[in-house]
Amino acid sequence: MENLIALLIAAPLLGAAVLLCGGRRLDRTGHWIGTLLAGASFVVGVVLFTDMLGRGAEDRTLHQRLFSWIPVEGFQADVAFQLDQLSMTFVLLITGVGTLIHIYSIGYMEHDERRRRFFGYLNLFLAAMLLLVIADNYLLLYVGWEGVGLASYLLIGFWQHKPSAATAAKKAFLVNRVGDMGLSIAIMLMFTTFGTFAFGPVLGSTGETSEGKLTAIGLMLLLAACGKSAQVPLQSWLGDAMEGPTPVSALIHAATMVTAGVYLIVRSGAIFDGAPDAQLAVVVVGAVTLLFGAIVGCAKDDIKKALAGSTMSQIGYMILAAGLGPVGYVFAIMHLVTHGFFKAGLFLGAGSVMHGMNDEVDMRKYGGLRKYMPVTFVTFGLGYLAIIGFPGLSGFFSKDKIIEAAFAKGGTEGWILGSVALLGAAITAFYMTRVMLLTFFGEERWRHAATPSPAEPDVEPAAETGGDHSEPHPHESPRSMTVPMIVLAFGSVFAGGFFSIGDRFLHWLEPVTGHDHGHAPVSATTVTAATMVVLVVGVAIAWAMYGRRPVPAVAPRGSLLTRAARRDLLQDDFNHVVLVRGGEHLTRSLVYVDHTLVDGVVNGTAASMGGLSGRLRTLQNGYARSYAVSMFGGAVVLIAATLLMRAV
Amino acid sequence: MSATAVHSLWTTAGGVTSAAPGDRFTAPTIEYAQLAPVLIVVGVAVLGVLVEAFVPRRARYTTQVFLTVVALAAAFAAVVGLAADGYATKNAHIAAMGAVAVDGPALFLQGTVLLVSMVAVFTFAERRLDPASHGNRVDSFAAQAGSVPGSDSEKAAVRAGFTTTEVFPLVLFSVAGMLVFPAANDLLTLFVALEVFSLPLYLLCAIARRKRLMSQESAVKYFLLGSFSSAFLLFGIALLYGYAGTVSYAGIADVVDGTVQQIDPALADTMGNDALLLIGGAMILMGLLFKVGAVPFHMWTPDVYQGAPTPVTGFMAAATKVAAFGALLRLLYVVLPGLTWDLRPVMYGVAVVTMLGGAVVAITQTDIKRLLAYSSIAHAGFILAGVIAASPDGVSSVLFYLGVYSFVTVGAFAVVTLVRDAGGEATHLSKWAGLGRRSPLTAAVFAVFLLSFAGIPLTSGFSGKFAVFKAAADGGAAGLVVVGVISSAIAAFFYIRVIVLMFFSEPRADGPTVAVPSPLTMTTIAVGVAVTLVLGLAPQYFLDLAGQAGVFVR
Amino acid sequence: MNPVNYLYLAALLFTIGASGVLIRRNAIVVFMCIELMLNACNLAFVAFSRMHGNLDGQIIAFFTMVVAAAEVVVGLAIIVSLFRSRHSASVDDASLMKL
Amino acid sequence: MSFPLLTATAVLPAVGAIATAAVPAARRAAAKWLALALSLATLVLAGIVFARFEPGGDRYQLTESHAWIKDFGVRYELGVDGIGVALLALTALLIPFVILAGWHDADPAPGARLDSSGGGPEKTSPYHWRPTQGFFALILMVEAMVILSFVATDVFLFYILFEAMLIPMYFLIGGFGDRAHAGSDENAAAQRSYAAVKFLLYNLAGGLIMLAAVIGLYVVAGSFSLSEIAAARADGSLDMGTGTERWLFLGFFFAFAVKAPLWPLHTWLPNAMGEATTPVAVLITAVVDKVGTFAMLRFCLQLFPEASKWATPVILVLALISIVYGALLAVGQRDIKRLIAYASISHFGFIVLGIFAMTSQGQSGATLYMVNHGISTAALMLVAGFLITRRGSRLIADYGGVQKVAPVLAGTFLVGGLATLSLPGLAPFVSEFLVLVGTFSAYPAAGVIATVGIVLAALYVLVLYQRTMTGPVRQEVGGMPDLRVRELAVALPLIALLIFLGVFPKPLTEVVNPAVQHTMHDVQKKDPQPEVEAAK
Repeated sequence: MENLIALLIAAPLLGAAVLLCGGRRLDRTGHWIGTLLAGASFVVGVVLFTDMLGRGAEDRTLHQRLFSWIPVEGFQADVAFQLDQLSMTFVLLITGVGTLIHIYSIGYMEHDERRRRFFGYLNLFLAAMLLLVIADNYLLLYVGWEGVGLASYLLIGFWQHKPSAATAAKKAFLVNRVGDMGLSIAIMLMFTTFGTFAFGPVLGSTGETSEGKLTAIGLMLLLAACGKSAQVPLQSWLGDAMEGPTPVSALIHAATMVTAGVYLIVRSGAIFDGAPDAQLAVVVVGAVTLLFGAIVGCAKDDIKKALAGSTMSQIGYMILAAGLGPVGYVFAIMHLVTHGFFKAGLFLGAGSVMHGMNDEVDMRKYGGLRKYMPVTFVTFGLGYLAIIGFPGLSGFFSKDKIIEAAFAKGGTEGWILGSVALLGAAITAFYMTRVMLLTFFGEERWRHAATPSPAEPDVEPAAETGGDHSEPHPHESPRSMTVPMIVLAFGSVFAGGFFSIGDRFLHWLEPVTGHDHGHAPVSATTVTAATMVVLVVGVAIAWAMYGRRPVPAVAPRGSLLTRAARRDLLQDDFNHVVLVRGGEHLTRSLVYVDHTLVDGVVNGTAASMGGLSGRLRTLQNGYARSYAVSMFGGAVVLIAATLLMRAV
Repeated sequence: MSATAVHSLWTTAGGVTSAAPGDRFTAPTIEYAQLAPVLIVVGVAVLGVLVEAFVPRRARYTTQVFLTVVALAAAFAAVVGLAADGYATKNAHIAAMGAVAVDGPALFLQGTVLLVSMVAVFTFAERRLDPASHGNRVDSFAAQAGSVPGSDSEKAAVRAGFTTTEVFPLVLFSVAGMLVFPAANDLLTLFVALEVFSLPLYLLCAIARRKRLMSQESAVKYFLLGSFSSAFLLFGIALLYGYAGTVSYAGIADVVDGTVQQIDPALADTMGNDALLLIGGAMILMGLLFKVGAVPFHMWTPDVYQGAPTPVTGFMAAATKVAAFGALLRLLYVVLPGLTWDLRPVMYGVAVVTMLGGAVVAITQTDIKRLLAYSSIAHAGFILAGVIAASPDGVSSVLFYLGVYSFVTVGAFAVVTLVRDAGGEATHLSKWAGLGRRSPLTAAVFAVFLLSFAGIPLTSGFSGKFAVFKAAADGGAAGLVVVGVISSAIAAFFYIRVIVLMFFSEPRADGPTVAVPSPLTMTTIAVGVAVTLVLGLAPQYFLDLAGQAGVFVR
Repeated sequence: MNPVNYLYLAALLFTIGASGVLIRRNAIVVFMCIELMLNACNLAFVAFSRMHGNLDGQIIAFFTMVVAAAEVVVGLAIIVSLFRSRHSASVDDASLMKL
Repeated sequence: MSFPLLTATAVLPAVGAIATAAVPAARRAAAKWLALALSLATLVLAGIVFARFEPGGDRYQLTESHAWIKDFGVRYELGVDGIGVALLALTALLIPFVILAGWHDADPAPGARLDSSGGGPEKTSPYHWRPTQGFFALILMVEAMVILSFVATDVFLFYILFEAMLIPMYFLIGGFGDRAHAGSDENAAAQRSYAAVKFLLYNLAGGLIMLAAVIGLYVVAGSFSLSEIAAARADGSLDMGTGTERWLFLGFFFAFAVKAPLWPLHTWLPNAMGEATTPVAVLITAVVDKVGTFAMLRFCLQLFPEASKWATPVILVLALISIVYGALLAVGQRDIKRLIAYASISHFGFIVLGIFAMTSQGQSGATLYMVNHGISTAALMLVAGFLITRRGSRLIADYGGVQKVAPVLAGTFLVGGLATLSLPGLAPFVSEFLVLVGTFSAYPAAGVIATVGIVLAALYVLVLYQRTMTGPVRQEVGGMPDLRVRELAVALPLIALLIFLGVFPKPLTEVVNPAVQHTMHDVQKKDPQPEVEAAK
């Protein structure tokens, strides 16, 4: 069985290699190859899963060691895999959702002449992501970590002819690099502390080192997580990442890659358990992002960016949960999975809408689409209900657990976190309802939206294929796109219930992550009730604002907060002013310094030599007598010096 | 001073003069065999004069060239023979009544001088470079040195196809002087040898075929300054004589060491008077430093090098340096070792200013011959560093360096003679632009010489520089080594400049052409290149040679 | 009279000659000054020879004269040719080559 | 006396150089093929050396030793250790690609007037200006000298080559400029010779200062042989005083720091790489400069361990400055080649950092870094060269949307770039991470600062890629053809190598490790032990 693990990666990797090197002759069949190999990987995953279920809870961890990667004195890095329940969960999520999205893309990218390459990139992403989750040491994880970063770079910038896309891709990679810096420093710290960075030894011996070390490692890991999972302060790239094709947003920037941070923290639970300060930092980041994302999500008119904000906020929940320690690990992962289903579903829905609307992304130009694209409407609606935590659907279970856990943290912290989580739930309900209403209900604003949308600071001209502004004819998407949406809708409806009934998921993961119930100051039922209340409130407000009144096709100026939220709460402006401008000035001045100062010294010496030479050669004035003078003087000096030498 | 005292002086002096009949006069014994090199050269030189007088003009050129080459070859053979007989090492001794030393350094330097003169003479004899005027090929010397430039008599002489074949005997005389100079074992011989090799050079400088005004000017400057310096030398000799009562190196050395046999009480006041010694020594030193062209006695070098006919410049630059440094070494190692600690700081200073001065001023030169002149000054500085080392190692390193340097120099100047335009040699640097494009081989050869001057590894220049610096460092003159490397870095700049000019800049439309020389000049250049590369890659044999020759006889 | 004084005289002559070389323009005069220096040397030789009571110095003096004569031959030849081509014997006029 | 394999490896290209130079003017193609063939033959020999080298064996293997210049105490001593063999292989490997990439760079430009053989008496002379032959001959000559300097175990021999290789490089830089120069020809020629002279004088100055130190070393140690000096040091018979050792160390280090180049002695590199043709630029940064860092590792640390340790703090600071400063300047460049040059400065900072961190990981990393950086820069630079020759401009601003018209070119360029920012999975990552870990374990602060370099690297690489390759297609690049076969033959093997060494660096590490252990022993340093001996 162990030997199958490598196959998980091999299949999509092969796909990537074939598709990217294959050349034009694969254009016709490329997408099928890609999908097939993704599917194959999924099948392998399922096989391994069934096998794993067949074992006892304790020996469910599989290992496979391929070869010694970097053997250097005192430094051992192997290419080796470790597949336990946690990894398994991810494997299934990644390959499953991944395969679905491959299928979806077949239809979505139909008219793109570079579809083959698109599938190549998708496969590359799958391979990297799988490597990330089944690596058995941090260095190998790092490889996958940057690998997914590369894939996301390539996919965000897939439509490279659009400067905005290229810029967004670059930004994503750079911000991630900042996070990666954290990860690599963390690995170095592990090396100096434990002499290794394999999961087993490191996590096994956290007890033997100081809390300070662990805190340092933990914070560095958190930095990495922030980069990858778009948490404050490194969240700025996710919004722009929506420049990528929608399937990419669904797979990478909603379901899988962005959750890698959560995986990292949960995987390194042992370290965080030993470092309360680091944990605190984690929960704070989670809580802040939770609100941040939600607020941003409220203000965006671009449907994908609204969803992106929501993603941020939901991952905030997960990080928060992960920061709570054993209390929350399981729920973090659980929410991660359910979120994977419904957020992917929502994105695919959004994609389907755009597909039918000439790639228009501005929700103010939607409206009343429910009768034109019923399937999309239904699946999107289910996803919507799931995410706001409508009782019985996935989100209800997973998010509810997190809120409980937040309270269970105990003390004032507990109260603060819990109420933040609740508030987040309310806002979630609000902005998702807003999206729903703007898109599928109300009057059909697109009918008279033939005019190009007025330039707004936050809305990129996101016509992905240079969308023409003639009046769109909304229509349902082809089968290849609807089927994945339906499947995901199922997931978003039932997954939560399936996991929670009898704490299946808890028991499944417990051996890896451990679990304790904490001591909730308030009973679970009260929390649920509170959640329900805030949920209703949120929906109601949204209805009041967008359901009852007609929506202006052009966004009103809005309150200060709204405007700030449209601009990602000015975070980007900050980056721009401080980092970009500052950086430009720095580099310019350095170029100047290099040219004038450093190089100037060199050229200066040369020049001064020349000057000296020029002055000296005037002594050679061509008059024999002055030559004689110099000789005579020389002789005098010579004699004087000799005598002097004897004198002293 | 009382009359009696004076009288007593007379009588004592008379006592010397009216000695017993038995030892009134002892006939000097001259070891002709051991002086053979010099005698051959001088003899043939005299013969050459006779040739000028009696051989018809038509045949003179051939005769003279033949005689000269034969003479030099024979002399060299004689030197080799002497060395083979072990005169360089075990039975090195003083010949000719203490006038001439026959020892390692002497023979080595004589050999070098002879070989260098040989190749130099080839360039003297070169007749293919100037376009033939009136149907007869001409060399680089005036048709008739006496005739005024541009006058009818000159034109007539040119038309008649006269050539100054006197140059060959002159060269031979000069060579003879150079052979004796490093071997001279008493100050008088030193002085005479100096004059013997200087006077012909003064003349040779004056008789260029083209640019005669500059040629004459250079001759005047060289002559005046040269005799000025030799006057200093002579006065120095006088003072040393006054100090030691003798002019023989050994005798002076004894007095300096204080191991003198008998002190004549009457002379106690002058005998061993250090003021005389120091001043005299310094003045002699100055005379020699003038010849090697060390700062501040260097100022004649650029002008003379530039004005003199290029073959003469090459000969002068190479052979004079060899001879002069030989004499300098002998003086310092044989006569004044007792003064090492007094002279060393002075020499140290001279070496420093020479290295730096030469290198720095050369940077801004625009005439290739002047450039090489300054480079030769800088090199004099390097060699001085070896001289200062004051160790057998130092001596041999200097000998080696001299051998290396002289051949490269002759070769370089030979190349300069090839690059010509309407006005004769095109020595202005701007005209050398793009030479590498027009005739890559010539440019490449010249580049090799320049790199050797610059002391780039795998060329002889590097071996020499390394040997000298190593000796200096061993001799505890680390500071000199540092200054040396700094000034070689500076010097590198202008050598590189020339290379840049030749290879990296577009040729000028009115640029010079490269004349295709006769085998004579080709030989000169080929020898230069061969020596440069061989001594760069495998210098061991010659280092051994110089090493064995590193001991002076007293 | 103490022969040492002759030395002083010689030194004086030498210095006069040297300064003459430094200040006079006419090549011939410069050359004569050099000859003066040589003769100063001769005087010194003879004086020393007298003091030491050996004859080397006097012999050397003869050599010096011969050399000086040779120098005259060469020197005058050069100076004359220069004069003929420039119609001036000033050493300062002969300054084509400089820097 | 077995077959002198090392000598053969070094001599073959030298012979090739002479042979190539001798090819008559008309037969340009022949010269190219000859040069290529000989460089490949050299590669074969290098491969044999690599195969013959036993990692477990003596420190120096395949040794040769002959008397050379007795008076200078110089012997012709050769021998390779793991570090030497790795770099030897790198050099032999890169040269064929350099030659292939420069296939047309030395052809007489259509515009240029080739009056060399025209008009005047030169016509009669048999010697014509033969730029093409010269170009390839010089490249081979450089290869010969570099190889020999990697295997020289005699300080003097090394020094000679260290200096001598400047001359052919100088002619390569000054004689064969980049046609794609913004500005007039005169302007170009002027800048080019400025760059060449700067290169030469800078390095010559460094070399001469080293010469002083070399002489000093001989005066102190009385020998030039690494082994003898090491032995003398071991049995205590040689004890150069602290002061002397430091001075000598500085003398050596200065020269190597110029060559490497280390801030603030780096300014010659951008000029040289900017003005030279791309293959020559690769030759400079990927091959010749490696001699500098290699020499730090072999000579500075082996001959002057104490002084090296004494100087470590300063050198580390300089290295860090180079890393950050080079990267920042790379960001600020407008010229593709200068950008890559500054990137290289940053990378050399990493190498020096790894060397002087004096940990096993650091030094192994540094050695791997030399190799990997050679390959990655070659890949990036050569592809950039193909791009530049197509458009005829080096300015980033003149490009845009290339990826649309020449996807393969863009792809290879991207891979080269990703290697330069040391993406995991590609070779440079391995070495860079080793350097970082090695540095971090000895000097945590330095390690952290150096890590900033990886962010900046991402910045300049991606900015370069975005500005040139993405965005709307500029009409100047509209008709740009994609990579041709020759160019693919250059790019693809390099990329394959990058990936292979990124996934499976073991062949290199196992060769390098023992050598590094020897060096560690020379400097008497032990790796810092991990705080927790992790429970195995």
